[in-house]
Amino acid sequence: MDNKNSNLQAEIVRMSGVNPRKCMRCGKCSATCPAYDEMEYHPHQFVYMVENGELEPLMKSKSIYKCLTCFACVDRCPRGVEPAKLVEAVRLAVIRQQGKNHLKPEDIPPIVDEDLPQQAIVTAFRKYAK
Amino acid sequence: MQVNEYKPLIVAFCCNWCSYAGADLAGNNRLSYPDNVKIIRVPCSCRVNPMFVLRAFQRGADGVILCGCHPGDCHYTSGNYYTRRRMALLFSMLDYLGIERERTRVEWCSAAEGAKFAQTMNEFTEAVAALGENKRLEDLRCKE
Amino acid sequence: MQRIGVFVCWCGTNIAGTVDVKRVAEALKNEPGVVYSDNYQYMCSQAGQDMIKNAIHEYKLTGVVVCSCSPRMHETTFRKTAAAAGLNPYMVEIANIREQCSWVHKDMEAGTEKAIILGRAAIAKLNLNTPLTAGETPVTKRALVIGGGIAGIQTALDIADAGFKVDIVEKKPTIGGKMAQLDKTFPTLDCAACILTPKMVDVGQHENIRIFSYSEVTDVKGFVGNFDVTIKRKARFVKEDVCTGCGLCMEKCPMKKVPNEFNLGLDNRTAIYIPFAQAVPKVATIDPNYCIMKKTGKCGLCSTVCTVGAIDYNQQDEIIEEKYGAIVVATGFNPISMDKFDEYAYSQSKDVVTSLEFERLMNAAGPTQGTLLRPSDGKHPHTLVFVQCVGSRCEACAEKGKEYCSKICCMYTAKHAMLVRDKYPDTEVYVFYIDVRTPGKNFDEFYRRAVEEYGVHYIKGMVGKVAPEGDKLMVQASDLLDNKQLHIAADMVILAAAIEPDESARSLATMLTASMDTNDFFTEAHPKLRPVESPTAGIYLSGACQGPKDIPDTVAQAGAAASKVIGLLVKDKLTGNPCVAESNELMCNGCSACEKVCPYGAITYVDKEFRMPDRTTRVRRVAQVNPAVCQGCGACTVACPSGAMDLKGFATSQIMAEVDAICK
Amino acid sequence: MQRITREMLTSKAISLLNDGTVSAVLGWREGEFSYDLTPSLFYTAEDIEQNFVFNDFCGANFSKYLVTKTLGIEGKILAFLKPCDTYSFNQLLTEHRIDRSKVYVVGISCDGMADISKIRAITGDGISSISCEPDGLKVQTIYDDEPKTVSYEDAMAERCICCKSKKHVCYDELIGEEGEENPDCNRFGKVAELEAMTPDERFAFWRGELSRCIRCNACRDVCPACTCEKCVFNNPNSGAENKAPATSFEEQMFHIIRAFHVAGRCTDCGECSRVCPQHIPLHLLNRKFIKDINTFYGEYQAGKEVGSRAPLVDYTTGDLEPGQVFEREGM
Repeated sequence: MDNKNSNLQAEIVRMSGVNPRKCMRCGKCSATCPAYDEMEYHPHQFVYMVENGELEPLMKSKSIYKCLTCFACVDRCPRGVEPAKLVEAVRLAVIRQQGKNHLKPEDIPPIVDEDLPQQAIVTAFRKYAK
Repeated sequence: MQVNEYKPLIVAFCCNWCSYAGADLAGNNRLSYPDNVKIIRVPCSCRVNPMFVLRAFQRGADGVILCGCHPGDCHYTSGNYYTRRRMALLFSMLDYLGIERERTRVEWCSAAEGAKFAQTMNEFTEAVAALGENKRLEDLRCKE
Repeated sequence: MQRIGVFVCWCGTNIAGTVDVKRVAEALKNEPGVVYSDNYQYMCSQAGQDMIKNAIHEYKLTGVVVCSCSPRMHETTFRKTAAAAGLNPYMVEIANIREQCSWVHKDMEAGTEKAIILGRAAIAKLNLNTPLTAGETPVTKRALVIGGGIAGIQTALDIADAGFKVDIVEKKPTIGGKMAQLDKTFPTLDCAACILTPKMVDVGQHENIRIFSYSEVTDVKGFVGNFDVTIKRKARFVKEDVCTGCGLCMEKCPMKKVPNEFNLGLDNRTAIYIPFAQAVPKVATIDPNYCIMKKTGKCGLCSTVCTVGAIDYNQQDEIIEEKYGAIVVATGFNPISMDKFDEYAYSQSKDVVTSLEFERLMNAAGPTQGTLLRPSDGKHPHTLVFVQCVGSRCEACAEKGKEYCSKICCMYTAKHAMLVRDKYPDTEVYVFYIDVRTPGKNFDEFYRRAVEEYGVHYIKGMVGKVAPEGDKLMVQASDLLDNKQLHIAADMVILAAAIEPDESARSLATMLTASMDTNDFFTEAHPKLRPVESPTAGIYLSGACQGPKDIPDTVAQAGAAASKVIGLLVKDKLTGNPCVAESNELMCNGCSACEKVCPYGAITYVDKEFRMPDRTTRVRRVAQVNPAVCQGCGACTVACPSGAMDLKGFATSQIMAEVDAICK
Repeated sequence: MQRITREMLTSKAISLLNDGTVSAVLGWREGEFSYDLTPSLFYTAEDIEQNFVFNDFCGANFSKYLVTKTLGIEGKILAFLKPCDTYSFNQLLTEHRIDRSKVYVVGISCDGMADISKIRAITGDGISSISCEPDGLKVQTIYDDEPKTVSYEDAMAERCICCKSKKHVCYDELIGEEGEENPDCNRFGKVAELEAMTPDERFAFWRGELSRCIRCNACRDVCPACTCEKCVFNNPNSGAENKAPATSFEEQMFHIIRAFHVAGRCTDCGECSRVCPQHIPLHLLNRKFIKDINTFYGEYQAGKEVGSRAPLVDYTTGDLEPGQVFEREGM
């Protein structure tokens, strides 16, 4: 793993607050994922790839935009790994590499439904802001 | 007597079940460490009253080290957990009073870790020697 | 003032090579209290020991310091030597000048200096030694086993066979425990009832065993060899010594809609019941929550039909007090509740069952007489999905599952899958696993047979979701090795629920002052070397109360616990360690700090009357140490704010004296 | 100025005394000076009417007195406890030092007590009398004709400025309003300041402070955590006995040992610093332990609940190692 990649890996781990080493490879995240068939890389692979620093293919893959942020994987993971947060962090990393954020924070409140979960909103913006 | 290089006086409290046995093992394997380390045997590291540590400093010890079983391995199941809290607080307090923190140490050392015991004593002695004599806690009247 | 003799050992050249032993002996001559000092080649040899004995007589020594090898080596030797010469063995101190001096230092000058200092410290300590005698306590030759499952049964039988009286306390109406509910046992597939029930009969008929079924331990006092235990025998409203277990009452009882706990609620029983045919004691019990007579006062049918007049609606709880020398905890386990795992639709479909329920569904004595039928509609299932690790190996998310591996699930799931395929070849059986763990004799072979001979589909992955759809259960799962998400229309889903200690264990541990880990499993005195003993003396552990265990392990541990108990009960008296804590009542504040840190529950508080200087009396709460229970760690001595607590043999003043001698 | 008035307390005391609820009242009596109040037992209504005092100098923590005062008396003692006193009271209950059934606790709200040395710093020496007026303390000195006015704010004791809690954690009856805990009191500010110094600076600071110690033992004698039947400093077998040390060194030992003895049990009532005739900030030692305990083992307030397990007689398997103490602080 080159140095740049390991920095990025550390950054993703930091942003997500997830420790991918806690994964025990049970696959319950992938078993529970409603968008599984849409994805090239599946939730359990996500965790594994981040842990191994295989970030390039992950960031290039459309899979990261297929995650619905339904948090089923977060809810059901027996080890508390929280794959959805990793997905979110990878998406964020892509956006940061592009060096842009399309919306200003103050523009957001008028256009969102109040009942939407906060994280879903933020995620949606990241997802569709590519 | 000839003038030797400065040798700090180190008092080591070792629990009977792990660290004292570890020190014995260091002996069995002939792993040397400075002769200024003097070991006091206690049944468990939790027998070490903070007053013993203070007393040692008062009487001129330059460093005090406590050795016990690794957390979870205490012969008495929980003794070293209490030691850990007591010494964390005591050493933090001594540091707060301006006593060099390098003079105090807790090290967990099992009966199998003779090499670790010797190495710990070497390192600790070196660290204390670098500080020089304990002037801040020594009661000079005790030196007569 | 002590009269101390100092004996410096050469240990051949082991010590004498780096330490000038003669100079050490000479230097120590001038220490306070020393009246004699000498050196010899081998102090531990017969000649060396004789030298010590002679000196004790000749110089009227009150204490002996031996500068030699580690006390871990020869402290006992020299204590015996001293005792043989009429000296209290605890008036011997060892200065370790071999392992901790001559062997680790190269320089003769430095080694000798250090040896002198170590000798000086030992002398300083010995000056403050007092003769110590080990206390003796008698042993009550009767054991109590708490829990009547296979662990308790085996322990009780082994102890009873050795000729000691044993009482079993079981909270259910019958002994037998979880094993009585099982169908077949891995890896040999012999039927659980066939191997368990003969043992139950043995227990019931053994002259040395009493069974207190439908009973609970409510209080434990005392200590090793001398426990005073209070047992509550709950009223079963049937005279146990009169009932013949004929079962006529069960036939006639009009209240037939009581969930049958023996079959885990899969069918019903009557309000008066015998849990199962081979119950021991085979005595009926009235469930007061359902009995019409108990609830309304109108019925009395069972009393009418009972030919021996065993029914007694007015029976009261009975309190028994008994003395025991040893207590064995065998409280066992339970599967965890599936409430927190509703993704598996346990609450939504009757066809999602736990493995223990599945045992009953497969059992010839179970609700379906051993024919595998779906609980919902009684139809024969064709597709069965087994899910492993439900609630086991969960991260610290303790509110959901358990952090540990439940150990038995891999094997019983292989067993279930194999049995289903054996009996019903028209079925498809899927097992979803994270890892298959099969350490044990013939275990992996067993699991491989399930795959290779019986064609069970083992899939590496987990089930994420089960959704009832019509009469099917839609199982959504991952196949990690094939990197696919699977959708299986199943007829039944069987969950390998994690196991947890019985809920009674926590309160029992408090009563026994036995320690527990964070999962409420009892802690062993040493995880490797004393696996069947609790740190609290006289308390032994048998079976799954100490950690998840299968039947072979449980029986092995039960036997081990029994042998430890027998080892205790054969003694007439227990000799304690005299180096124990002692509380100075005059200085004790009664603050309970020592009680809180004592890992053995050796400290109790009593209210005691003291005469004050002004001739009034005052009642004060003071700590008392039970020397039979105290192991002498000294945690209490430091916790005590007033310094009332001290440790014999390692007294505060003694350690201070050592510090002073070293820092001189 | 206290919102609680003397009359509120005396009428309560007299009525409880008269109806037999209590057989004695623990209150304040005037001492040598008007600002020097002495805790004292009152047995009769007359005595209360004539001699009971309540003003801004009632800083004394009554809880310790109850340890001995409840012993030789029939019936209950009425004790007026300020919020901070109730913590000490609870702690003593936890340690079984007081029989709860012998005390009738009337919680009184507190607006912060005055510190005579702060007043003296403003007015100068020679204070002959002080009266508590609504607009401030009127201080009469023997050197001035007119009394000087010192505002309550300027006179307030340091420990009251960063009061940890105005809530009573134990009472049978309450006079005045119940307050709240104040987690933002910044009572560890000075400790953090010291921690940020170099070891040499800290040593110099403490040598300066502790060398003033005259070993009068007032700190120990007033401390509600120091109720041992026999103090280790008086016990020849404890290895720490010393009553009148000759060098400054032993003062240091004395204060370390004392602070460690009360660690985990000290409620931070601040009595040690209040009574110190040499104005040594002894509470900074205790607060260091409290701060460390809070950071190492989670928030713990001694005396908040009766029966709570003090941090030093408790542990978790994941506690931090003594060696990590300093890493953690980033030092």
